[in-house]
Amino acid sequence: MAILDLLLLSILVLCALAAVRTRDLLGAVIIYAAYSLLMAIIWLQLGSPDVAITEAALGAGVTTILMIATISKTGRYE
Amino acid sequence: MIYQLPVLIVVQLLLGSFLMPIVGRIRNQLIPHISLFLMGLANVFSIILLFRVVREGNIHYHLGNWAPPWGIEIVADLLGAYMAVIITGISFLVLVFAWRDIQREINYALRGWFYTLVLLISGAMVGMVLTNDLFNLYVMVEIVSLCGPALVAIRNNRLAVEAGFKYLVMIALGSGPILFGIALIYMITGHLNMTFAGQEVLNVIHEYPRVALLAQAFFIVGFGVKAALFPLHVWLPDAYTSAPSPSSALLAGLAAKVYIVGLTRVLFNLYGIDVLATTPLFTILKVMAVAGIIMGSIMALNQKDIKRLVAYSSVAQIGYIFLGLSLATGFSVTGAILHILNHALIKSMMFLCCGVIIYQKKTSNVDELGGVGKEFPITMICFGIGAFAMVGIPMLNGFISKWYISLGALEYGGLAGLMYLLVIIISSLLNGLYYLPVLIKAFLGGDSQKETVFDKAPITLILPIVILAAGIIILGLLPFVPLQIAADAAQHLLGQ
Amino acid sequence: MRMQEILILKIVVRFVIPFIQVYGFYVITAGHLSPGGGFAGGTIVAASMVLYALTFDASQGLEKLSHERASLFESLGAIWYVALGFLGILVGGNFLTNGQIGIPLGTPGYLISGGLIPLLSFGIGIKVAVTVVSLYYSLVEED
Amino acid sequence: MAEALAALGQNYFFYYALILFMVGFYTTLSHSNILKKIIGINIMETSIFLFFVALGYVEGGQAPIMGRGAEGGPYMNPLPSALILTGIVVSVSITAFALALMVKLYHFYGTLDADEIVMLRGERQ
Repeated sequence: MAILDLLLLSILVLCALAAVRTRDLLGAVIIYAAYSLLMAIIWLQLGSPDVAITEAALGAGVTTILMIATISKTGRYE
Repeated sequence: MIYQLPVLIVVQLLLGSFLMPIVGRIRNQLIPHISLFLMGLANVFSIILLFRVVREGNIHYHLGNWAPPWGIEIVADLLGAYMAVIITGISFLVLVFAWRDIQREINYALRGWFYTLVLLISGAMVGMVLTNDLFNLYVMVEIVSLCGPALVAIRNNRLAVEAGFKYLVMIALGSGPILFGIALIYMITGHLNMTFAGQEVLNVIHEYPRVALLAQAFFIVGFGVKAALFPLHVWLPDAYTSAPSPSSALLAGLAAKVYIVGLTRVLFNLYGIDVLATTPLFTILKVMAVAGIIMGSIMALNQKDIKRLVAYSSVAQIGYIFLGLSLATGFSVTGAILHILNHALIKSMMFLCCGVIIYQKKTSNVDELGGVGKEFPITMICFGIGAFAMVGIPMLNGFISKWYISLGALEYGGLAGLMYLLVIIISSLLNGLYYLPVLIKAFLGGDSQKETVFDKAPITLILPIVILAAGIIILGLLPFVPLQIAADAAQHLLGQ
Repeated sequence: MRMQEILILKIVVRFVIPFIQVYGFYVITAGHLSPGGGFAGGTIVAASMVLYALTFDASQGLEKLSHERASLFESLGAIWYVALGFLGILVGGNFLTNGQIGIPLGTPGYLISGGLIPLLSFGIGIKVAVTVVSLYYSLVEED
Repeated sequence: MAEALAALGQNYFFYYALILFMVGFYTTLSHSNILKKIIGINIMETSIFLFFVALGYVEGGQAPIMGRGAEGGPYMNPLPSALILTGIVVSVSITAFALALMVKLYHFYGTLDADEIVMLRGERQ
């Protein structure tokens, strides 16, 4: 399992860096949603399904919805 | 019934804040009345609680009958009950002031929310000073932190929204380290209850000295950002300047202080004074506090906006409180706890005075305030009392706490103690330097033909200011009761 | 082509929304038995309503849940929680006392168990669902 | 050295959490775009949650869910997950509030660049 964990964590860090570096804000938000989903999977691995389901609903769901709503009102590019 | 008081104060304020939108649907005009009533009730309750705690000792309250270390424990000790009285009392006066003032400063649609936020923030502040559970502390800190920017941005103009956003980002940056610190403490001790974790820290600190140190650093940075400790204060001037005056009074007078109380509790309860004295962080805290005292005063010197001037002086005064705490002698901690009360009174009063001036003159530029002392004598006399108390003129309350912090510096001893004393004296002079021009301009400047008229401001604006000014004078002449409480609380913190 | 004109999307969304909502309510009511609870379930219910507003029109969604009604429900959810907490004080215990207040504790593992906890998650679920939806509306609203 | 490597092998969650914390903190401080700042705050907070949840991890344990009838065996520590639920709620409220303020800022200043906003603010004062 350690290898899977390490792989997930590495992709997680890559996602975080990509979300931060991307110039396209919409892209950044989508990458952030992927980051949240990965985080939810990691939490499932760590034996807290409670946190995982909440993160999947909130981090990947609501935060993304609200961010995209904000982008639709403001600008898409930096 | 008295046993239930600690939780009752918090819950009734939170309940009140949730009730306000419903009340607003039924009858909008009822919102100020009901929130004033709830706040007054909370104030009465906290005074009863303080009496009870002084007479018979701490109240330990277990939420949901779950005994610690598993359940959440609320402990009403001297420091907590004392802070609860300050918080509810000043919030009550601010609400009285807000009755008329926010009609000028806040849009009609947002007025109900102001009361919701004030009730919520005071409930959370009381919860924060009473709780003995680390994670509960974090939740309360977050509620206060979220209400703060909201109280700034509620003015809904470009400056306020920008200041509120900056405030929010800084404060969110502060909450990360706090949570990290709690996680580290939980990692090494396995407890979240501060009493139990504190006992455990002493056992494990030799095993994990670096983790304990890291947690301490995280706590200082996190709470320091929120309390505007000097190099981390960058959000403060804009936030306090662009907020509506009642919000500034509440944030400067209370919110900054409860974070300091939170930090005090965490540091002193978890580590104890013996451990703290051996780590280098107290030295860093002292340096930051001294820098804040000097730099805050210097930056206040050339401010043209009266609210900005008062805001920068806050940075210096928060430095005093931190200095008193980090010297960690009996006198200095007493002085710091007393200064929390005194500065809360003075700073809220001065922001409310600024509010009256802005209400009447519609300007906050110091240069345009020539002769306001003749137009609004009561307001400006109160402002002068506040300024003199801040400088530390004897017979006013600011003097007592500065005196005690200075005594603490002497007790600390050595060359360093003398240097801290020197810093306090220099900063008092600087305080005089930036307040006096305002007062001189207000009372002697302007056109001399202007007749003296009495303040035409509504009574609800003047009354809270006069009460606070009276408090400043009374506590300056008869400081015995709060002094005794502060001394006992300090002794308890230092574990003597 | 604007999103509001896609027929397939509209029909599929109409079909999907009830399932999402049922799942949301399941997560709320089974919060004390399985992962989830008031917060996650409330969010899932809210997501279904946001989906409705996205596919059809925000104004159509606003008709169903105006800001006043939303703030009413938000307050009611929070007050429900606090009132249940007060029950503990009324029976002589502490705030949020669970066992003694007369709600049956039931057998662990079955739906009716846990005393206060399902009731509390119900209040949280309502509050969260309404709050998230009204947040969405207040963000996309033209002013 | 070998000990350090062994410790690293056991605690890799903590190290990754620290890396993510730094990424988030640095982004929030240094990036001028407001939405990126908000994403940075979120990354920072999730990293702490990861750290907290990893604290409750028990080797070979099962998820702390009580089924019908008692089951033996080690469980994960449920306390961190219970706390993190609250933490996630707080972080989402911060995000939502920051986004609402961001829309307001765009309305008032017409840009999402924090540096530009500070400049515009300075001009008006």
